[in-house]
Amino acid sequence: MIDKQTTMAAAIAAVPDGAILALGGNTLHRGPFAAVHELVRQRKRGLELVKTAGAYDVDLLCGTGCAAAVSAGFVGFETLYGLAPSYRREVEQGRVLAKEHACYSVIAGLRAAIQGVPFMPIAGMLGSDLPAARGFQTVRDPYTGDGVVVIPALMPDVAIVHVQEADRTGNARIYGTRFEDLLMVRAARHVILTTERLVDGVTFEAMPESVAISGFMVDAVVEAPGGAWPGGCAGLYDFDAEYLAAYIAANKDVDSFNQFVTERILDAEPMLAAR
Amino acid sequence: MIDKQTTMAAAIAAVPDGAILALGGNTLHRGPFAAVHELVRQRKRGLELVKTAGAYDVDLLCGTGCAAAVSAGFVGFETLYGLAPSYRREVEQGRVLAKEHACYSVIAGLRAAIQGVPFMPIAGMLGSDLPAARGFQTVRDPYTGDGVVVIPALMPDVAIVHVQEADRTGNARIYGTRFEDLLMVRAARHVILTTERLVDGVTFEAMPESVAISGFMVDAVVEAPGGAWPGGCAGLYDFDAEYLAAYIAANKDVDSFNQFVTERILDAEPMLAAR
Amino acid sequence: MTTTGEPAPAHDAPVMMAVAMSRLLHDGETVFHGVASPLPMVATLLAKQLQAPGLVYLNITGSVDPRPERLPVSTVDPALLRGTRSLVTLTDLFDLASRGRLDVAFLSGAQIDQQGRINLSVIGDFARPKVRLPGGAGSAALMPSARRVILWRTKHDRRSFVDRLDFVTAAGNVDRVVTPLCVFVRRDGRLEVESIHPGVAPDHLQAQTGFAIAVDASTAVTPVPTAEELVMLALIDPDRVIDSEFAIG
Amino acid sequence: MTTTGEPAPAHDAPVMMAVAMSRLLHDGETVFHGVASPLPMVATLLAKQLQAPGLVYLNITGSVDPRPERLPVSTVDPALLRGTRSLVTLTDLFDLASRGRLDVAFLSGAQIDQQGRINLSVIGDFARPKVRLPGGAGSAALMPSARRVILWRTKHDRRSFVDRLDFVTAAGNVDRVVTPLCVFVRRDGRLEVESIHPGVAPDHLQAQTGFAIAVDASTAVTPVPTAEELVMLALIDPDRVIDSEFAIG
Repeated sequence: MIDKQTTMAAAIAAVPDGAILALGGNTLHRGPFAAVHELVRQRKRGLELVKTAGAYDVDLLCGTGCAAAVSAGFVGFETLYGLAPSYRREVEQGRVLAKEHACYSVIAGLRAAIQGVPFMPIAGMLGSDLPAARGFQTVRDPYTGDGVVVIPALMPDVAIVHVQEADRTGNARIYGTRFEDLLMVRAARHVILTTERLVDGVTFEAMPESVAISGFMVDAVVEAPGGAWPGGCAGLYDFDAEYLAAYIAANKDVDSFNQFVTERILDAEPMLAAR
Repeated sequence: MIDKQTTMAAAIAAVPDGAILALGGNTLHRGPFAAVHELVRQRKRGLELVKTAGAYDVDLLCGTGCAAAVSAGFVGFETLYGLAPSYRREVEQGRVLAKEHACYSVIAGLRAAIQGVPFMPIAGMLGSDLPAARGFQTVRDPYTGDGVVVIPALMPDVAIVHVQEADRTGNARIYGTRFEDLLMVRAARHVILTTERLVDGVTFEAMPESVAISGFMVDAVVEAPGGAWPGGCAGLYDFDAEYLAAYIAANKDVDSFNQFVTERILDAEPMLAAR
Repeated sequence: MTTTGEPAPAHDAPVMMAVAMSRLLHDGETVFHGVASPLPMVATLLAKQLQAPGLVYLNITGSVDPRPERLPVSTVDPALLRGTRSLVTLTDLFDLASRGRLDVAFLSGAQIDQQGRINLSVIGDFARPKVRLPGGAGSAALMPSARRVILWRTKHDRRSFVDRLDFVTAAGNVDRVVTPLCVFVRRDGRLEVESIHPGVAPDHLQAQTGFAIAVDASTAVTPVPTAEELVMLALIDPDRVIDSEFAIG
Repeated sequence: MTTTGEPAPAHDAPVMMAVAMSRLLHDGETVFHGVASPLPMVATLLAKQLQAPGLVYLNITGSVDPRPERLPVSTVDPALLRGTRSLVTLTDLFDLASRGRLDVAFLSGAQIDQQGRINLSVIGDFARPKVRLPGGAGSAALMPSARRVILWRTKHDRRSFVDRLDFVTAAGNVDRVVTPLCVFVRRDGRLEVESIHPGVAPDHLQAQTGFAIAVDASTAVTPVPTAEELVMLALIDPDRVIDSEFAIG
């Protein structure tokens, strides 16, 4: 088994400009936000983000010019802080393309990629303008003659997933909700894990049933305690309400946003949330 | 949460003649064989069995006239005892229809049922006579124009799955390999769990990540220690080589087969393998 | 903030909505809510304590029948895992709906039309919007596949209840729509006022609604929250997390 | 039964086949076998101890790089779970192959033709067979999608290596075929003898093969198992589980 441990900088350097990039977690929960900060530091450009429901990660990558497109079902800060300000602005001004999905259609596209097929049929979607707006096609079922919407395969070039526990070969435990992380790990060409703690893989042998991610599907492992901050990480820490409120407030204009990014991300020590 | 515990007899009485019946486990491992014995006792007729790789279960249900069709990728006793004698005989004599699958096409059909779509595209299958022999159709991908084989949805009326540990509401742990059991539980209209031991569901709250089956997807729970016998059950007991050799030997003619079934299944105390 | 056990004033919209939504749930149903859904979270927990103990409560965290110790403002929060005995995934929940086994989905819309269709995508043009909204999350998939969809919207005005949607994010099996002013029921494909909340004037309701509705003094009035409902609600949501839905746009 | 460390006699077909199959595996490859596969199990474990320590060993139990304490005769046996640090499902393994990430699949056939296609379905007519065979298991899906397929067959006779299959269960990316008599390599879509096992007469090989092959005294001879291979093989499979494949039809 191969040791895949590396630094955050080295792992993120492997994300090419223009990559289709899947981000694990959901809204403010167990997202790979330390890795997102490193993407900002490395000034990635042209990324197409893939997520079912994004928040700070998608918003920040839009606001800092890293993202060119967003394939997601939802981008916002829930009832906490409302709309995602940078995402909204960049889309409205035409600098970011909103490839709106239905969450389930993100899942369907990932499933097609996982299964090596060009498309995935999906239930629902009837009556929605999304298929027409997004160019989702309908196929006739050869068995019943019925029409069914099909979603094209969505194969991320890179997936970044943050977990609570991993070994150096990429076997990983996720505590709490797994979101779409296991789909992303399977669908992507290249998989980066960031982990709260590194553990000896021997400890997984006692209960492999509890290991969510198989190391052979993983390409790089980064030890990143606090790696979901300023989001939360189940069992370890909540999202950082103060920071997020400041982030939202800083979005009031470009100068304050840039100042916030410079001070709190670019010039900051990679922040490790206390827990 | 509803108490779904019942007796084996009552649980199996809910399997109608003619049902499409999915059986968990694989070859001689963690199959719901006590439930299969009860199907034989209740003289079910016209069952269509669904399994990726079957052995004793499929063979016995064919030999006793319970099964009318078998949708499976493989039916045999591996290198232990070779071909499945009753399955082979009943198919060759036209009393059982072999709806041969490619294992993965069973999975594809179950996936379509799970996802509420009429068909599932499947990679591979090129060059095989199976699609023509089984009537699997090809659909043109509207995005690339390529053809792809699609498998029709395969929705079992009933799935029976044997687990090591379950609570009365159907939450269950599986130790070791899960085979296609989780697909069957989701795809089937009615789900019967048999379990080596009943446990208090409160104990699952400490680590819900380790619970493979969610109770709300389950309709009946039967306590059945030794319920995989004469097959094996990971962590608890191996398959019963003596019994299986005797079973194979009894298949040499109809009389000895009928005698074996009468003595060792119909007239036997429902056998509980010692461990 | 209300206190335990007192009848809610007619204008306590969060309480009125939570109770009205809760009453729409039946025992034994499987019920799902997604992100940004404090009211459905509270309504479902309330129904489970009252008329629907056998309801199966599902949410985007993948917990099943959790018993949260504190209620989170984010409805994706791991606080919603407490007490669950198994975990499913969001994928499982969409699949469940797709194969016709999800009884109720709670969904919302920035705009809702008389057919009960919703827009959560854009104000203006889809490709170059005036306002980019968060997106419909699971609604385009769930609205046609869940057996019953209950919509809720904490604003009831002519910008929310519109004659024409800027974009149809989702359409489907809408059963009821709960607002701070009334409960709509969908009959023959169109929303009708089923009951008007106590203290709301029929004229006001009509004026706030962007499509024609039949409402007058004879319209049924939503029963006020009972003492039992209020006591239980205060136990479930002592910090009034439901108010967070009224704090923002 | 052979003993540790001695060179295998030319007629020790199980050992010759296990070693020949093992040599076809490269370091870093992902390798899968399914049910009824003692020889691939042993060959893969052997390769991992010798030239391919970084090989990823996958099998139908869903274990990854297990270190079994005893080798089971059934290759679905939980004995193959020991030492695994994660579990995947058979579904995962098919998916892996389907998206082009499975390097090697071991498959077999009751009949094999010169194109390397296999029949595991029927002798006679598909609908009303003379002999109903067990079925191709995963082969129809894996043969076209795994990057390399290694076939093995413990009988080398004209009923196994046929001019015409009764039914094409699967066809695809066959790279090598290992038998008790030789190793075939597929070039330009046709099987050719790559090497003949030591002690096997070219005439015998031709006579046992139902399609035309080029084989004569100049044909390469499969290198005999090395002492290292034999020692390691005896450590891995002290009970000669590989012999079980030769015990039955």
